[in-house]
Amino acid sequence: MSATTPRARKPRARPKKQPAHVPALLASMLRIRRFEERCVELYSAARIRGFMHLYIGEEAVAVGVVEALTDEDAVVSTYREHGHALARGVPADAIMAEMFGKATGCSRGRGGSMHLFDASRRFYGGNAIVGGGLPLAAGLALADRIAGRNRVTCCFFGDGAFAEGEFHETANLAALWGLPLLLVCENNLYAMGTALERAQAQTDLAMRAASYGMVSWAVDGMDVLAVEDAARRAAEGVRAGSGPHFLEMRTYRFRAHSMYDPDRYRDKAEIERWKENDPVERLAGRLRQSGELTDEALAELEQRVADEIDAAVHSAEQAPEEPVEDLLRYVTSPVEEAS
Amino acid sequence: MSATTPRARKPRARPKKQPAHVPALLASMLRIRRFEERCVELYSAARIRGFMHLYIGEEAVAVGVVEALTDEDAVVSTYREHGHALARGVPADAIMAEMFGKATGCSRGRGGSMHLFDASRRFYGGNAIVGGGLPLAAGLALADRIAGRNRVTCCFFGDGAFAEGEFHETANLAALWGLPLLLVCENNLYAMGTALERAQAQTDLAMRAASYGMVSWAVDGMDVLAVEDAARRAAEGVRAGSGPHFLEMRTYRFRAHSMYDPDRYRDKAEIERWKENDPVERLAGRLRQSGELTDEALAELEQRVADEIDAAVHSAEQAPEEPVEDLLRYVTSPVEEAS
Amino acid sequence: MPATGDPAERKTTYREAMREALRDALRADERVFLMGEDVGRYGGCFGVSLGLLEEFGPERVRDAPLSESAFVGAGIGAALAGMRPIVEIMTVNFSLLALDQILNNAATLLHMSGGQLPVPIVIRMTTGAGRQLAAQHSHSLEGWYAHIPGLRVLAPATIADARYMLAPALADPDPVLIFEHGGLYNTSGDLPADAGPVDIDHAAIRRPGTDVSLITYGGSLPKVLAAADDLARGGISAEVVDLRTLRPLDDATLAGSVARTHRAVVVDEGWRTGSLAAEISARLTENNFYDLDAPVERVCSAEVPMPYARRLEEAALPQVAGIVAAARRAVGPEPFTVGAGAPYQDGKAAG
Amino acid sequence: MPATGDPAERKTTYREAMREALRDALRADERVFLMGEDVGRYGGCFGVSLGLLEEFGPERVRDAPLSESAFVGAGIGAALAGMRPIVEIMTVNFSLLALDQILNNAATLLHMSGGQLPVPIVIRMTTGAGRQLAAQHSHSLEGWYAHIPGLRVLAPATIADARYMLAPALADPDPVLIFEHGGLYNTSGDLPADAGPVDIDHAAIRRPGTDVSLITYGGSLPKVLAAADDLARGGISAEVVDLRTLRPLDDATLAGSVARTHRAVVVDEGWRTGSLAAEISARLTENNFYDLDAPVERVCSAEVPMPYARRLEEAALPQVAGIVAAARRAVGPEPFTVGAGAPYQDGKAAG
Ligand SMILES: Cc1ncc(C[n+]2csc(CCOP(=O)(O)OP(=O)(O)O)c2C)c(N)n1
Ligand SMILES: Cc1ncc(C[n+]2csc(CCOP(=O)(O)OP(=O)(O)O)c2C)c(N)n1
Ligand SMILES: [Mg+2]
Ligand SMILES: [Mg+2]
Repeated sequence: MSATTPRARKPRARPKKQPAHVPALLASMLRIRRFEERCVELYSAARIRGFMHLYIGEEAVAVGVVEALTDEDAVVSTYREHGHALARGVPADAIMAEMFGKATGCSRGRGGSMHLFDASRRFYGGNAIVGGGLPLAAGLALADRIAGRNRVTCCFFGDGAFAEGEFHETANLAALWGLPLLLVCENNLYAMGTALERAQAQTDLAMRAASYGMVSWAVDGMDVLAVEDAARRAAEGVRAGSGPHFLEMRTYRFRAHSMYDPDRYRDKAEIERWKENDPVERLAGRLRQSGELTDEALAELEQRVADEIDAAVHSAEQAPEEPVEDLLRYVTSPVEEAS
Repeated sequence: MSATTPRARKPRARPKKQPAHVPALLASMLRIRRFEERCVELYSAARIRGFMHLYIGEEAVAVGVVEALTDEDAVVSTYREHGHALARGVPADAIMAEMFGKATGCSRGRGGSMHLFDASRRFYGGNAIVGGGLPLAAGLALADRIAGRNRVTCCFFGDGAFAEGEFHETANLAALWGLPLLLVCENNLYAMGTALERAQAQTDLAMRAASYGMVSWAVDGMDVLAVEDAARRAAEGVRAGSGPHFLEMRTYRFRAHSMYDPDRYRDKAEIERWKENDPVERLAGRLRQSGELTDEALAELEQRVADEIDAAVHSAEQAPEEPVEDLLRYVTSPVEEAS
Repeated sequence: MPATGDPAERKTTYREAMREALRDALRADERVFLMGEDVGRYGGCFGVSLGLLEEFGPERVRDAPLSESAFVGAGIGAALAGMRPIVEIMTVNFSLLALDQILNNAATLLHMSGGQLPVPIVIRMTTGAGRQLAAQHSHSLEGWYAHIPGLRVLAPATIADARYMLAPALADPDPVLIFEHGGLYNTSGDLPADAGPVDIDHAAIRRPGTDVSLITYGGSLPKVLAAADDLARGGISAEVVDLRTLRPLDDATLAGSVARTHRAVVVDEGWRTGSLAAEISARLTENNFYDLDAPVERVCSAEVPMPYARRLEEAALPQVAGIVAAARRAVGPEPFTVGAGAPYQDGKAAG
Repeated sequence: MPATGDPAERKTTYREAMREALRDALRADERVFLMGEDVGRYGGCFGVSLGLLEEFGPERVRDAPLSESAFVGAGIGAALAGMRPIVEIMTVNFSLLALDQILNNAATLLHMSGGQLPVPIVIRMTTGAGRQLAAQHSHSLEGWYAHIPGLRVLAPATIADARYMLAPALADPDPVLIFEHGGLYNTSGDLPADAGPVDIDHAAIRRPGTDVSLITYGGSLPKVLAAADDLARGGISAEVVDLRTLRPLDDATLAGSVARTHRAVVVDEGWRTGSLAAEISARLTENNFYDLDAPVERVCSAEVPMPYARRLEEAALPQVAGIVAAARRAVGPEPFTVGAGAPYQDGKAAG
């Protein structure tokens, strides 16, 4: 891990919304933003291939939620997971190398943008089947329950996943068994080209989740402090043994669904309206107003982020590819480990 | 169809709970009860094979609900569907022959107890995958919606099916699209050996269904008149275009899950308590009290039912088997029909 | 074939051909409707149905929520009620979520009901790898589906088949699955103006030959044709058979070809073990045992969840060089030199 | 074998053997737990886990709601977190609802994560027909599962294998599927007191022979052994190979057997087209082309959703007479008379 990479922290003793850590939240969001902006360039240059889904606009969710987790907690994510991975502390260079398909990638080039993994940080990926990570997350939580470990498993998923049977089966299972699960629904109002109201009979997802008997809140997902606060309370509830908690993060993606998406299904004015609520600018503005962020500090931060990303790109470019002879490696575990 | 088989009727103009049709409800329930009691004997004698699930105790649900449907409506059922099929007017002899595996069976011996079909009565079976009939029913309803036909599709399923993703996907689809669907959940408190409270985080299923924005009621499923009333109102709502309706029928199976089930998971006292609420005896008692049912009339009814069942068994015994040469028939449609 | 200016032919893409087929079907029969995720406003995840919502409206070009089991099952139910639904599953990868409906209802109801309930549904989905979409978006499971009695399974490989296979599929009273290889959508070529409906009971010989039968379908056809060119340059005359219909298989055409050539190579993008190629190999053994001068060769995908990295993905998939090498092995060392074949390119190392 | 009084052997049933294996596993390793529908209070839908709830409690013998996708996925997640879950799916028929989790997660995570995430889960399910359970309860899809890279697929056919296959399955760091044929649970026989863990890398030769190799697994093994007896009476010496492990296949044992006998019959309860039998036939062609004196025969199920009626179901399934007939065909007309074989009994008419 490069020295400049911020790591997820243990919950602090000091009171929340303490200004002291807020600049770090800004840094984390900005880093995700700039990282993905670079990804767009690299995709256009065909250095990154396959499907790529950007998180731009939603950074407050990943940063705020991960802030509320400890290193021992687990994170399960989706195909739109650059932000989750970066916030969780997966090194930028390992992610970049992965998207370059290199041997130094966090999935050794097998996964690409949609399948980032980092077992050492309990980052369980990177799932490209909508809803597919939910049962998995319930199982991670179940293992903790059985073993009596006081850990939280946090599962990110989209509003689209709410329509999948997997969500409902998992929600019921988790509530029934009181699993230590934090369900974070990133409601960005669209599943690909399908607006929430054309996918859900009832669009109040937090209320729907509450019908399972889970604690369930809707949160302004464009406000990282609100996100962090809700996530911290929910994580506390989970840790205290009151079973799964559900957070509906009301957010928006500023970009198209994927690099293939011509984005014909949304009103441009709608996008602009949401951009006025840009989570990065919003927090930066707040800090600026309170005098906690100077132009110089911001410029310095931008530089630091740019340097890290430059370094990540550079090292990804230099990195070796996996040898073709290793094609069949990792299909099954090496034999010496088997009985 | 044998002359003695009652057919489902169109909704009558006369006011509901009119005593006049109540004896027919009793007859229909009694017929299902006696039919299945005979099935038990025949199963012990190995004339019926495979899995067989009895409806004894739940007769009020099938009889009351089907009473509220017209011949044009459709019914989708489960593997516990003798009652639904009989109430819908599938001839007893065709059902019996099916369970004998005979060519005259309502599925030509291919289906057995779990797969009764009768296209002429829009009885779409007989589905042995828990929850598997739900999407199908939504599709039947969708076809009516698209074609502008004012028909109801009624889908029976159990409390167990409520845990399957299929239920939730279907409920959302139906509510979202306003499909003319009547969802009848037969909550008999157990899915095989699993009690509802060990399967559902929230056991108030009607409330849960309401969270989809469907009209949704819980009904005393041991009272055929209550069932009929609720079903009639719900069907009216569906016909009036207010989208899917959900009925939670609170009922109980007096017998084990299937003929293989030693029924070790239920309290005998619980079973006895529910038997005090036997839907057949309850209605018979009521009619007796009001003087509408005499001993002679009941004896005559019993005789009529016994005769019908005797005849069904006799004809099933005499009926031919499908020739083994026809094994591959019906895997695909006959070629002349193709393109 | 270069554009000849022949008015009976015009240049189009596989994607447009599929779209025209859909438009035709929607125009021709009001029982037909298209349903799936993002088929309407988005225009189809691969752009196939772009513009159809505008022409036919949201009842007939129906966007569905992310509920594969429910909307595929709803298609089956609608078919039971007399409609002719075309259900699109974005890709075969997600079809697993609807497999219970496909196997236990669509494929089974006709038989289970003793002939009462035919299910005239068409289910389309994208299949295949080759675009660096990694393990969860690169399956080729059409061979699996071809295992299921009661289904017909089609794989249009050419622009003409993309254009003219849907009509006979809709005319079939039983469920039909259509697999469209994602790598084909952008291919372009000449389309005969009215070729008439494709004969979906028979395989097509795309190139006659005498020395070896190259049997394939779908997205592998272009590679196999390229291999045949290559072989021809080396003096080997390869016959290319495009299965078109993966179930039921056209045994007669296969047996006839192998009876002439005495050697067969089956090229199939599915994982090797349990592949459709295995079935074809087994059938050729059964039907042509004494015709065969060499073991039937299979060129399949390596048995690995598809990796993202380009070189690894390429190595995992059947490629022209591997097909050529397999054909050369089948034909024998004389008078040709056996090509070495890049590692894994014939997928065999996965055995 | 009659009970000999040998203290090292005792009579038991397949069901009890499985139960003992489960009990052993739960006792031996606290990371092991059993999860599935009705595994606890009900005792397992086929009675396999009866009594385990009482011994191990509801945390370790965990009843799950009817949510196949969620609880199988939860098993996978628990395995990622260091547990050793044994997940029971009542029957393979319902496993379709969990297939996405099995294929896209269990089988794929290790590779997709570049080796970081092994998934040490065991998933057990009942398979097969023969009890008049009709089309939705009689599938034999284990051959399908054997198509998936990253999985190991086991089919215990004997009481000893039922007893001693679970331990090595649990020791495997990767996902293992165990298919228990429903027709075997009531079979009884002698169990060696401590046979030690089964070698799950190798097929077992259940009966040596010289004239023809009968290759099978699971619920078909008893039929094949009966067929071998019958053949022996007619002077044909059949070698019976029990695959035991359907993935990865033990090519060496298969090839070795056929190299000796020169003829092979594969008996497999799956539908014929795309069956595991097809894969074996293809491999034998590849590995033993010049050894084979006759085409590899397949005796599979007829390609029909399993009918309920007894005679139809019997006709749809592989039966002793059909196996004998196929073996006779393979061996050739001399010096034996070719049996006619009851209609469809070899499942071939479905082709
Ligand atoms: C089961 C499944 N169906 C369809 C897809 C194709 N697909 C990928 S992302 C997506 C939209 C998901 O929307 P949502 O859950 O809201 O997440 P978002 O992309 O908005 O973050 C779709 C339809 C898929 N990957 N998996
Ligand atoms: C998908 C699926 N999983 C499991 C089963 C086995 N099974 C058959 S019936 C049943 C219980 C269903 O309970 P419920 O839905 O309440 O209906 P009931 O039997 O009580 O009428 C189970 C577990 C099945 N048939 N299908
Ligand atoms: Mg979304
Ligand atoms: Mg129930």
